[in-house]
Amino acid sequence: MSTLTEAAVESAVRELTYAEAIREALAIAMEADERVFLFGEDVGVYGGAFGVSGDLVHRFGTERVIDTPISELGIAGAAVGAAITGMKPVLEIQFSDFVTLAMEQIVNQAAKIRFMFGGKAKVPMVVRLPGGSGTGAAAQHSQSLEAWFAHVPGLKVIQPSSPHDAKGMLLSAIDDPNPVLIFEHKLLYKTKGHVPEGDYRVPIGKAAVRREGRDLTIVGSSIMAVRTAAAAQKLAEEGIDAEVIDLRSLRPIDFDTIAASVRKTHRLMVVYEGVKTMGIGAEISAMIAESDAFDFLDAPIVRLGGAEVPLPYNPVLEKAAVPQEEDILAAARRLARGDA
Amino acid sequence: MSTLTEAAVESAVRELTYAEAIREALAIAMEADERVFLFGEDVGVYGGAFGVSGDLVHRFGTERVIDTPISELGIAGAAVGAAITGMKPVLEIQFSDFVTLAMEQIVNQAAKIRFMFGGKAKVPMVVRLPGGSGTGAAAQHSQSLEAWFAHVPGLKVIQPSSPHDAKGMLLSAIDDPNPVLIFEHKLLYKTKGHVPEGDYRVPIGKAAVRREGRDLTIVGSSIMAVRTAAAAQKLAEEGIDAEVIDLRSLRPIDFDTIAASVRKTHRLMVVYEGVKTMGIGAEISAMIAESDAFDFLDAPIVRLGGAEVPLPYNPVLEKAAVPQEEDILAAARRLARGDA
Amino acid sequence: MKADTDTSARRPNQRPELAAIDDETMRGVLRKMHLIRKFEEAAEASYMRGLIHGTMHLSIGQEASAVGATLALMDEDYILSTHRGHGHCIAKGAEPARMFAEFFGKENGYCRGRGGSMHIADVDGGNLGANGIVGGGLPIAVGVGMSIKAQKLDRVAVVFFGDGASNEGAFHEALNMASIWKLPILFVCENNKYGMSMDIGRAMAVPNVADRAVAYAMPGVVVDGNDLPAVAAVAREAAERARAGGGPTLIECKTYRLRGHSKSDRNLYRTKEEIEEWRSRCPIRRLEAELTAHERFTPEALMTIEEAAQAEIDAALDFAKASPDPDPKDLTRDVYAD
Amino acid sequence: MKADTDTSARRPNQRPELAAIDDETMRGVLRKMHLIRKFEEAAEASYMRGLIHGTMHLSIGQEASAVGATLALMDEDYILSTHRGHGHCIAKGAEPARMFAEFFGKENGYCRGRGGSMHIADVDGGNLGANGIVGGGLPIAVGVGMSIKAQKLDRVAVVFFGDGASNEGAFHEALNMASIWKLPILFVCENNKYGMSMDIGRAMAVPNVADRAVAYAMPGVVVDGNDLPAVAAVAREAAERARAGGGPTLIECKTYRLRGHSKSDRNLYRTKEEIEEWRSRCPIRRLEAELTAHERFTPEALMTIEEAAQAEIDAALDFAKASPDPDPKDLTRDVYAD
Ligand SMILES: Cc1ncc(C[n+]2csc(CCOP(=O)(O)OP(=O)(O)O)c2C)c(N)n1
Ligand SMILES: Cc1ncc(C[n+]2csc(CCOP(=O)(O)OP(=O)(O)O)c2C)c(N)n1
Ligand SMILES: [Mg+2]
Ligand SMILES: [Mg+2]
Repeated sequence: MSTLTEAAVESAVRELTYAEAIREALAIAMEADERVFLFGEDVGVYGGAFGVSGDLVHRFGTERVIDTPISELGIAGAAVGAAITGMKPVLEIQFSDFVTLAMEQIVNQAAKIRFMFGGKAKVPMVVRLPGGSGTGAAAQHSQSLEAWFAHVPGLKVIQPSSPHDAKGMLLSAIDDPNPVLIFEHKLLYKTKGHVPEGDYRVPIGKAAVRREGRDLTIVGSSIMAVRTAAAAQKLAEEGIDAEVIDLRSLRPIDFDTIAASVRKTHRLMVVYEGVKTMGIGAEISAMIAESDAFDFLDAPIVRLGGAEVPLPYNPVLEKAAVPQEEDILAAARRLARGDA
Repeated sequence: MSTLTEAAVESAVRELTYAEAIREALAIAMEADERVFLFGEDVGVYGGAFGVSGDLVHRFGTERVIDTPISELGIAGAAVGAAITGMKPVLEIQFSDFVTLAMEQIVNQAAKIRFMFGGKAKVPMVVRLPGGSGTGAAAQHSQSLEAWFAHVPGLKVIQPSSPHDAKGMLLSAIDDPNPVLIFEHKLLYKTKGHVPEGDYRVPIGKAAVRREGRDLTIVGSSIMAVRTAAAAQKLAEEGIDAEVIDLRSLRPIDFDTIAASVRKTHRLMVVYEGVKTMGIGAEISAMIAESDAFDFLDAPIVRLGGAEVPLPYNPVLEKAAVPQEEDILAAARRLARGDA
Repeated sequence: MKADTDTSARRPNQRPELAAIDDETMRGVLRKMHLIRKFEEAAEASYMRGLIHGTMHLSIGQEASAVGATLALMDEDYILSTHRGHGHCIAKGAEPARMFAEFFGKENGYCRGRGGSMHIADVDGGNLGANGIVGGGLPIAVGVGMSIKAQKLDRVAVVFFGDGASNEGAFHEALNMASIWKLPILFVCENNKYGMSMDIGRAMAVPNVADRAVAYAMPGVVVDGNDLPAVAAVAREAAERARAGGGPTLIECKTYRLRGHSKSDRNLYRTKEEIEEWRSRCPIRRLEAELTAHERFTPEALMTIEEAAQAEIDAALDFAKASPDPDPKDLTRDVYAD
Repeated sequence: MKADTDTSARRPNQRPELAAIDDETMRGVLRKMHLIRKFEEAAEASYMRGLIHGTMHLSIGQEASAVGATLALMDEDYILSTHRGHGHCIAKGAEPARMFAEFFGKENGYCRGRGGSMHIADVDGGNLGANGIVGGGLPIAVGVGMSIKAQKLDRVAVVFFGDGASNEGAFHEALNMASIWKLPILFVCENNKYGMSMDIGRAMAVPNVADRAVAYAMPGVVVDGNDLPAVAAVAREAAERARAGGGPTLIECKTYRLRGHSKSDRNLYRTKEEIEEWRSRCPIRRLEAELTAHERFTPEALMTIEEAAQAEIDAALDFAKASPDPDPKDLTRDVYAD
């Protein structure tokens, strides 16, 4: 994949936004493989609702960057049909909330076809799902629904938090012979970070230890990995040494990395934006609580998830509905100091 | 609501099937309240795919027992519209797997309308969802998707395991001013049990302790509550004294009942048919692991959930994919004897 | 609609659609169209100045379909609206002050600041809500129709949706059910030529959304959506049929949104010329011109109406700004009813 | 379709649809129709005897639409089938032995016993699967069409669905997309008058599903679904148009299922008389009668074909029964591809 050419050296300092990193991954995949195509609502000349596809239609033409009618169920099904007959579709669902219209095709068809057919078909499709709150878009445009899909065998679910991973994981996803859902937090699109040039892969199913620490383990996913990393800096100043794990992959979950960390720190906190109840934190907590890492726990496992409420429009309420850096700090302090 | 009339005394021995109990609840509700109506695919003269509505169309007419076209999204939306304008619709989704087509209306509309409108509307609708495996209906007709809905604020989710509770909880659901989803296991429809006559209510949000015990707590939901109760009998013969909790309600979850039991038994196992990962067991485990009941745990929390696989058609594989009584027995023995 | 008693509405050479709207009603029509326009201009300005967060979808240029389609409605009739719903909301009688308050996320907004632009509802006023989901209101309207029928109410429901929404499965399922059950519903498609950036000519193979009514054995009518009297006439007829048990109608108002889809739209998919061309067909100025041509209103009288609307909007904006914020402690209030 | 060289197909007074099918092809047609009928009768009997679990949906009486609609297909063309899909599967060339093996949940069934009746697929043979979800195959067909176009293949896709399925939103979205992109798809509706218990007359307001093609500017054709040559002719024309870039066609085959919807059906929604009346229109006997009337086949020749089919089915059933069961250790195999 990536070789150490001059370009790579130069790229060591290259910064892109998360949206640009995704676009670059799409361009690389489309250039390398004719079977890859992008489709969805307004991905063409509009450039995507969040500007992710940008100018791709001009580079690859309208046959490979395809604007669709507003028909989420239909386009999800079209992805399935294209995938099982030799193409590698990348579908954008304009806001992840609209995947509610496409569940049938994703869950009953894409996830199950290979198994139902006794292994006689593959469904190599990628669904890109901009999600999350923080933009004032209210209850029907701000959800974090990734936990649903982590419950579905046959699917893979990823949630990169950095431009680097967004590119590398999307390239892995496009290469994967299974349906992969990639949840992209809308607030991340404009965040910048180092992104190497060319083709490289970040594997699906591996979490990343963003910071080593001894006092407690904080697992964060998507934007919560970013907020957690920021919080950990401040905690360090206070003398609390947090190990920060960026989950990245929700199905499969990288149990080993989390368990190893818990065995070291003896305290676990999981931070996620989705509604707390039945959110991804429940699974991580349960995985640890049923494993032999349980014996290493010195305190209850803390989940910091979204409030039990549809996302409110009012910006103050909206912020209050999902974990903010202050909330992570406060919860981490309680957990580390044992007064949880 | 039930008063001790002669009928009630007689009813003390009356047995009905689960399906009959539901039908009786529907009849009582429709008789008592003109606003209640039943609709769905083939609920009329066919009597429902599982015979649940039976002769109701002959008793209440085609204006109140309404056959619909095969349009799951549409009928779910119709339920929402009827509910916010003064009716009390009870919708049957023929197999719960087809709710994948209706997620938009249930999750984005029904669950959120009240909140989004600042409390200015109510959505008193009930959705009945026959689910579960065991009938050889394969991957698209056997799922247990209830965990998804337990993740959605604004919804209530119930899963009665006995004819008695099916009737009493459905009556509570119809009376509830919020959208309530009732997951009915297909294998339960023909099971029999005592069902009092007349109107009585089993509250939403309360678990039931089916058997008291000291050695471990087993929480089961829906048919798994039945299998767990049966397993507990055998465990007792082996000298293992299991406390059996029938979950009944998945949103809200009756944390207090489970936590009290864990404080007593110090061991917890959760049995459910849905896919293990991100299933309801994850939430129960996490709730306990983050509470002060954590300190009472003497062993890791065991989850016995469905295998990570679409439901297979072959009957041997199908059984192997979800917990059976033997699996509960084996897991309970391991947990009780400390070799888990 | 007191056309019988109002002599001014009987001026010679008026087309019947115009004559059918008496002066008092017409004053209300003009007031509402101006309110919508000025409400959205003010909202846009507030947004630009960073006073409102989130996004909003402006219907500037589409005022005639909102006001025309609801003109025959009674207070107790229902509407279901869309993401581009300010016009529908005002047309059905909502107070701009409480709408602005909602935009500003205030406690006395229509949704107590929880919904914002995309979810404004005025349930007491018969507006069952804007909808953030394209086509989301269509199946809900079916249930409203069922409700009206079951309760034997003399009501109708108007459900608005866009050309883009007519490609959603929800459209198909809803129109089919409304038709087989003969529900009292007006399906009002505001065809503004685009679903976001997607030209209707690329998104569907038929020239008119109304052509799809055939698939449901439902009357389908195309009307100039920038021609208020024409829209009102078509809607009135459909509402009468619906009330008489004749079932639903699909009405397609051909119109145009003069603003971008939302605030992030760079208008890459259409030409300046096209926008200018449609600007010249402004439904408000067009109606005013026709009214003065027929000497039903003087330019001064029209100006008075417009100025009053502007004053109303200015006051509404002040009201909203001065309104209290929600208490964060109430975060999870109203998730459930008890 | 060697009508040019086959003299027997040129007997006088034959309607062109019949003449278009030469004797060799016709033998194949008859064989397949018998195979379907006998396959399902045997499956039914096995089910009754408790040898097969689950449920199954029989297409007895509908054989002409399955065989007719696929007659013009090449091996590499695709079909997408339904819950009532045995006929489609056999028509596209699947082996009854491996289909039975699937029913019995055996390791050498088409889906290694994982899918069962409702999910039989024969991907190598171009059958992309039955579908347990009503209308589930329709959007998938769109993707298959996109794939064919992108890969510049000379293929078509036939997607079967029922009258009931045409009320699903998926129908609408799929037909619209297929039409705007001119995809090489035949949408074949097997209208057997009922969606489970729901009479089509109660489920939709138009008399024909094909009437809905108008909404997509797509040709819509109604054909007697129990008339094999007629179905074949309509499908051939549609397939030729599709291959030539002319886009999709909606074909509605009016037919009838002689068995209940599934094994739990008590037929409360229809009369015995109606069933008997349709039984007399059996597509197999009807075709045979026409062939003997035109002296293209003798009754004895026809009997030979039927008996051969029966023998094939008997052997297939034996094969299936003798096949090995899956190993439970393989439970989670094939959930993911590597
Ligand atoms: C189900 C769904 N899909 C996509 C969107 C994003 N979206 C919002 S408005 C819009 C365009 C809608 O077009 P149309 O129905 O013609 O209404 P208009 O905006 O032109 O008034 C889109 C794609 C959405 N809100 N909901
Ligand atoms: C989405 C969905 N809804 C409902 C069902 C249950 N169901 C299976 S077949 C059927 C009737 C289908 O009618 P039609 O499309 O006419 O096909 P037919 O059975 O008549 O061949 C129903 C309601 C299903 N399998 N999938
Ligand atoms: Mg539009
Ligand atoms: Mg049918």
